[in-house]
Amino acid sequence: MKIDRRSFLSFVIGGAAGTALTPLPWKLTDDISIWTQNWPWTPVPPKGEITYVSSTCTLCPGGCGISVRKVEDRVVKIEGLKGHPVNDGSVCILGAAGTQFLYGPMRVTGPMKKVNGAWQEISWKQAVEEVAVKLTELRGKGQPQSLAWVSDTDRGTTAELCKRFLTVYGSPNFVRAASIQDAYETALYLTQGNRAMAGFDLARATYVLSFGSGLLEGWGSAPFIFKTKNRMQKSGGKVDQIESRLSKTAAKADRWIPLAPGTEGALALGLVHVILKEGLYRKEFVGEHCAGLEGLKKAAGAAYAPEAVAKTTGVEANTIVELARTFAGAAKPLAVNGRGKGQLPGSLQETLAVHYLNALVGAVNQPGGVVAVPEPDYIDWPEPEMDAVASKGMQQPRLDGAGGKSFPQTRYLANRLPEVIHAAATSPVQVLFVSSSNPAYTLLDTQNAEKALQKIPLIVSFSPFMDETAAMAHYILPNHTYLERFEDVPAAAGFPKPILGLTRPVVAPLFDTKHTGDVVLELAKALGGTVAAAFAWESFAACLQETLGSMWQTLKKDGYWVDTAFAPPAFETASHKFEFTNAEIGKLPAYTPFRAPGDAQSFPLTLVPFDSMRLTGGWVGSPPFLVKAVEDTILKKDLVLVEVNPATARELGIADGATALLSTPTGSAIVKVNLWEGIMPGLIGMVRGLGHTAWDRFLAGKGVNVNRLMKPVEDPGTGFEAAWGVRAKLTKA
Amino acid sequence: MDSVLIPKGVERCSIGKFALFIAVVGAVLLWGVVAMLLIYIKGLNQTNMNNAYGFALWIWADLAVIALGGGAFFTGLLRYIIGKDELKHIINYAVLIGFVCYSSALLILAIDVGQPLRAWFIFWHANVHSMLTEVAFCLTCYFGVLTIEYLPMVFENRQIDRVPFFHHLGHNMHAIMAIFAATGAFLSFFHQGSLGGVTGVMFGRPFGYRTGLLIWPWTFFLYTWSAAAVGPCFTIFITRITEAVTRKKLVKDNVVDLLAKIAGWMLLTYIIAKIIDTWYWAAVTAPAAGFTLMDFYSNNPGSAYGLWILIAEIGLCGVVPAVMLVTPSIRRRPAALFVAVTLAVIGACLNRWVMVLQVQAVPVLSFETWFTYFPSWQEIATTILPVAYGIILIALSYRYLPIFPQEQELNPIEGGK
Amino acid sequence: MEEPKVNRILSGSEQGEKKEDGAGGPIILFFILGLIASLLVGWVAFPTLLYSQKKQPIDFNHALHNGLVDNGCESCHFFREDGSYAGAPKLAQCIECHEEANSEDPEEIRFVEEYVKKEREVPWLVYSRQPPCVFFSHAAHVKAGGMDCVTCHGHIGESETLKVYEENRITGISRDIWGRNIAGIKRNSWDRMKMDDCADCHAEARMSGGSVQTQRDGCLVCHH
Amino acid sequence: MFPFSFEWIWDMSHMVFHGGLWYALSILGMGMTYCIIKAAYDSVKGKGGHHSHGHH
Amino acid sequence: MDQPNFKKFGMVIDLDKCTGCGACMVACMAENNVAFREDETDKMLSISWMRIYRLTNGKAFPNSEECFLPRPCQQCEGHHGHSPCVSVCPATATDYDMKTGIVSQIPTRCFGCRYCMASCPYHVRQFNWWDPVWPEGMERSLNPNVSVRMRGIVEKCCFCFHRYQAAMDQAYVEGRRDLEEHEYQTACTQACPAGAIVFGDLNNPGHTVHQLAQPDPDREGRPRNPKAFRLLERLGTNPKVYYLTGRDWVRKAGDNEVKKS
Repeated sequence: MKIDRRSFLSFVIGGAAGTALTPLPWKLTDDISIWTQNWPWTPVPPKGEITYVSSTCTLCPGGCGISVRKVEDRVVKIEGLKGHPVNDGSVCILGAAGTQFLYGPMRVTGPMKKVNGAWQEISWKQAVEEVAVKLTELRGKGQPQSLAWVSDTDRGTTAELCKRFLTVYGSPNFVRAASIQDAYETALYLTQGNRAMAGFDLARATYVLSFGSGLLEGWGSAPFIFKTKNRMQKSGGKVDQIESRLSKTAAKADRWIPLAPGTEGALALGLVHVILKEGLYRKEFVGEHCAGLEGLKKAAGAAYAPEAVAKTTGVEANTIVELARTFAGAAKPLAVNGRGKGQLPGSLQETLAVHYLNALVGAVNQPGGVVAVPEPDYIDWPEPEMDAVASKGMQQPRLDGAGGKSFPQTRYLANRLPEVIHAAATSPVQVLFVSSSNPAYTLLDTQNAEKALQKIPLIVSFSPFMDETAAMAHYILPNHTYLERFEDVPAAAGFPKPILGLTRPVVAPLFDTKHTGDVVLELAKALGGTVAAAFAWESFAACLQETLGSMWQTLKKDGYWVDTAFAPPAFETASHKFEFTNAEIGKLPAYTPFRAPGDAQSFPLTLVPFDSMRLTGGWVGSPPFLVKAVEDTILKKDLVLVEVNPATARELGIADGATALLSTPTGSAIVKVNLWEGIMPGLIGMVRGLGHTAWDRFLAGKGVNVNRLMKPVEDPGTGFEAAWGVRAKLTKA
Repeated sequence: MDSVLIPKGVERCSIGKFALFIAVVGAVLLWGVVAMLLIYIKGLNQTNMNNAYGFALWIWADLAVIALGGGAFFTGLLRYIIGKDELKHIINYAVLIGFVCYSSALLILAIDVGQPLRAWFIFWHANVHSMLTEVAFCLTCYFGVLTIEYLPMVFENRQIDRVPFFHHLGHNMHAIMAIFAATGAFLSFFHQGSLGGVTGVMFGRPFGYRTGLLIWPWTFFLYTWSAAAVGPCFTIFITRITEAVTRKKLVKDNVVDLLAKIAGWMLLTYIIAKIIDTWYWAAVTAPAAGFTLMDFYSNNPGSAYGLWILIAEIGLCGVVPAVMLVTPSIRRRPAALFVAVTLAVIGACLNRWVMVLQVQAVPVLSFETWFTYFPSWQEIATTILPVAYGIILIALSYRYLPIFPQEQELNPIEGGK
Repeated sequence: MEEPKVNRILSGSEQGEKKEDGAGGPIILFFILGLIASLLVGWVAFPTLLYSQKKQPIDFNHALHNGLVDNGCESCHFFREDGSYAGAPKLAQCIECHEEANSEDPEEIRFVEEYVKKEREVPWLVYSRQPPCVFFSHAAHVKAGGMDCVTCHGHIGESETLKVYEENRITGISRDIWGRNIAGIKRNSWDRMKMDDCADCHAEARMSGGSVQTQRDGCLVCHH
Repeated sequence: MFPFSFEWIWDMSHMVFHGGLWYALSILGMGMTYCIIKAAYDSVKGKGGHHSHGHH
Repeated sequence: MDQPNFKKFGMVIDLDKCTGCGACMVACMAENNVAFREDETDKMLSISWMRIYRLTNGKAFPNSEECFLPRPCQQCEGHHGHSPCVSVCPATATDYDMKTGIVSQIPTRCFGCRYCMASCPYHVRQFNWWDPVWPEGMERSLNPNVSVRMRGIVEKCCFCFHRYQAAMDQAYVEGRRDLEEHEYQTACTQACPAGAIVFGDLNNPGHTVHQLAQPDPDREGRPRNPKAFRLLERLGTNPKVYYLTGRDWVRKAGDNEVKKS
């Protein structure tokens, strides 16, 4: 029989009928759907035993305790450490994103050397040797002082090792990155004679008067400040925010008092004036513990009468009087300053003025007041033996001028490095070490700073991340991340008690990185002689354990140690009192509010940077989760939005959401405009923390680095970076 | 060369001309297919939908196309159940149009879901409380019915008809078509309705939400009614276009007139119901949720969503065509009839548009603002795809199947039996 | 082939009629042929093609170990303090007894050589491994529900050798989830581990259903 | 869709829904089965295609 | 259907405490394996189970005020568990559990029709428009207790239910059947540095959430605390997330009302 169309057709029909009677179509349908539920390209995290390791976060000076959740050898989550005196179980947005610094694409995975513009992986041995050779050379030329080291902290074992290294090498140029702590330290030293950090007993205060401090923007240790602020407000306490912009702090304050930016000091002195005039100050405290009130009366004389202050600050005279009365009248008043996160020290006089307020109402070393928290003293190593080169080098003046004749009271002035370098034909800094610091991003007038850095023949970065400074360095000797290494963290910013936290390796180092402490030891060994002799330890871990001594066990057990029985130190001034005025203070130029640099004709507006919890402004860049969390009122695609008051925008004829050209004396950038009633007319608000050029593709190339548009302003008495804004112009683009 | 396939006694254009026509439409179809593949491979990020616009152009196209396809079930109902016998001269075409509409709807749905390979969960793991489940089931079943109604026409192709089995199959199916039609009408009632229910039950979306009867919001009944009204209009609309393209009269006036009259009365009653519904919603339902009518129609970007929509939908494209169709003197004028059915069709589409798009554009949280959306080219292409497919299927069917029983009589040719 | 066809078409119906008479037989025959062929493909070829066969790294003898340990299955398959279930033991546990080979058994010797000495985890293939979207709580069933292992895992505890692990080529999931029987027929509670099997048991146990949709336990109980 | 699927409940809404569904499905199913069987029967019984021409 | 042993997990968020810092968002992302992309600035394409809205009082400088409103899934109960999204899902990929009061969302069941998104007035439900991709090595930070969602499906907050189960497992092995208030807390609650979020069982008078919200069982859980409100109360979604504020304009912003003009 022949097979024709119909036979074939019936064969097919039979086949179809049969197939329907088999599991094939049904099982296949099911399996295909199961396949879509388990697409091979969708990752499946492996299960395993869950463990928690308590450690200390070092992403900011906050010093929070963290509890790191692991699944087998993977870090999956970072939570706040329950019962920790600083953050008690809570965690800030950056801390919560911490795992991304461990696994993220911003990591530097091993020692690298820049060979004509391109990075080349090298061995640790080679890296240390090559750097050591350079250093020996320098010593040979008798210029050890031209080695400088920039770091975000001068506390803790690692920092002490770096300092010790510089000392025995012969360089006085250890530079701590600037922050409001500089101003507070100096203020405490001048008025109280204590070498101490400022702590704030927010919990026990009943009225907080904040001169632009971003209590909710990351000023001090965020979780600590947030919690205590809310607790005191809920228990009837009040917070008044003085600021030219409706910051998150202002929004959550009981009262927001806008003032002309940069005139906070004038207002503070205005309040001092009223308090003295009306005799509202705490007589017993002032009488017993303070000296030089007369001097203060002069300093805050007629020039600071309410009407005069009203003119400079734009705050109405009667508001000033009323503020003074409220402040002095409160049971436990407390005044704080330091703009935003407090990443810049600002004018010392401003901090002093605010500190005077506290003294007048007895809020110094008292419950609910400012507390002098002494610098940790647990690190006492034998004095190192120094050779001739070292002693000679150490006698040289500091390159940044700190402690010199023009700035006798200042310890570090990172902000002055660019100008110093530019001043000389050949850079006085021949070798620059940079650890957990990112001057190429954080210094104001960034382009100028970059140019200065480019004049330095050798920059060695110890950063675990590819930050801007690392990117322009000649060598990167990457440190472990804070989840892979030991670190002792003395003091938590703004915390009113001495506290010591232990950062510990949660996982073994992922990459070929090395603890900076160990690198210092190796460099010292390589240099030999007295330098090597100064470092008896065979490893950083050993050094740390020996240094911590008896505290080691406590730290290993709890992850932190806190001095619960702490009593603030007595005043160590000549008069053993709080001195409103004395010889040192007298030497300082009188307070004057600084103007924003730039001429008002060509730059009719003023650009003021502001901080946000959702973006880091310091040396640590924002990890992907933070960038994701940034509001669409701050970033749209790759353009940053600047805040402009609708009234101002109307004058400029710029609509909401429009793209515009923002220019300042130091540069210009394309931005988007976000009309907002929360900012004072005439100002332009721009967030800090964008405009990165390095890091990873999630952060780089987004928005503008506001520091690039800023212009430095030097506080005459101290050399501090006192810029709060810069003149600017906004035109349609 | 394809003359053996062309029905006896009718004239068709040359195969060359036909092929060219198909090629042109086929190009458009291809464009759609490319977009479809893009979407399948890369995912729905190829669209301009977002988390505020989970439903967009596609869902609108589905709702619209199914409303317009309503001609099939309603004409069937009139012909087989109510016994309007004249309509047998147009029922074939109504069925074909319905078939095209429903297959298109299913196609678009298959593109629209994020996980097409497990879309069958909607049947297997059905949640009977969901209007979408009702839609899916009735839609699929009714598509089956349409296939059953369409197949006999295919069997009437000269060559297929020669195969006794198919010949008899077609014959038998004709014989009990009334039963199928009845089932179809039953199913249509529910899926047309449940499409209305889809937005009507969203009590989180005050613009779409309606009170109703038992589990069915008023939109449930309005949708069924409007489909029954507009479906026939669309059938007439397409018939007229086909006649224009083929330069032939294919259906006698009395047939079209009857259908138009019925459609007119349906439309009139519908629009009255719609007006009452709108009033009740504006006066009672929406205010209860904290909204006034104008909240839905004011201060949105470019005031794209203004009261004009309501006026256009209910007035211009509702009342006007209804009146035109129920008035014999107007309805009998071909031009006027065409205008009327066109308006009616636009009205239905506009109604489905606002019930899908505007529902999501309107901000519900007091601190949110209007959401805007414009379809991506991939969305547009995949929405045009079924149109192209429809044209091709209609062209093929017209060429090779005796769709229009009156064609021979209206267009006698030499040698035609 | 083309020509005669056209002829037939043109020469009208009697052709077609002839065909009718003769062709009835073969047509039925072909129908049956197709039927049988597809049945064979669906019931025999398909199941064998669908699964890939995988050998376990070590042929573990459950029966033997069961005799030696004092705490039954939980001796090795235990609960952690946090309530999570350890599942297949890690090398660390095995080493407790197998620092050195305790017998002449070639498998044990191989185990010690390849894994203990090299400190490599054993890549066990878990027959009962559910898809990643399933979060089964052993604590709820064993501790709270007092069920025993056999109910779901069968008598693997008495097995002296490990059967071949079969992996679904499409889904990558163990065959034991769907069950040995390709038709999905099961005789014992442990023959299949699909969701419906969980459901059956929960229905019998009359778990008060919290889910408004299913009137059974909420979906989150197993999936999140 | 079938009583042995996880979501099936023997309650009112399910009865109504699946009642309607299966009612429709069965009508279509039975209808088509009838047509096919009868068609097969007719063609085997040799009611030649051409006879029935004309009378419809 | 309410039985004494049934829980009704809910949240109270103090808007006067919330600083809008976003710690809750990131804690949630880290806990629940939320993916991230290079451009996340279009918030209607960005997945974040917890979203923080910025409310302003609309007044001109210097009388302008600002408030931040964190928005997790509101876990609507609607009438008898018919929340806006649950009843519309055609494939039963989401359900309302009377035992916990949590609205589930099952990624592997969902086939991406997005009906639930259209019906949720809070924009809680978000779609996976893209395949979730992690930069090389970053997938190591994923949490195995939460399944990673594939492209083409809807996802949302489920009050960290996996944490509830972990806590229950622990209770079981310890021979307990019930949990202490602190044993089950969501990731956002735990993280919040401002202590603005409180989580617990609304049915349990001993729990803080109950004391703060004072839900009225006879009026579908409407808060009896005059400072508390729920979003879009008028719609009858009957959510289980309560907001506290002392500020009138904020409370007003929580719902729409026909302005009597």
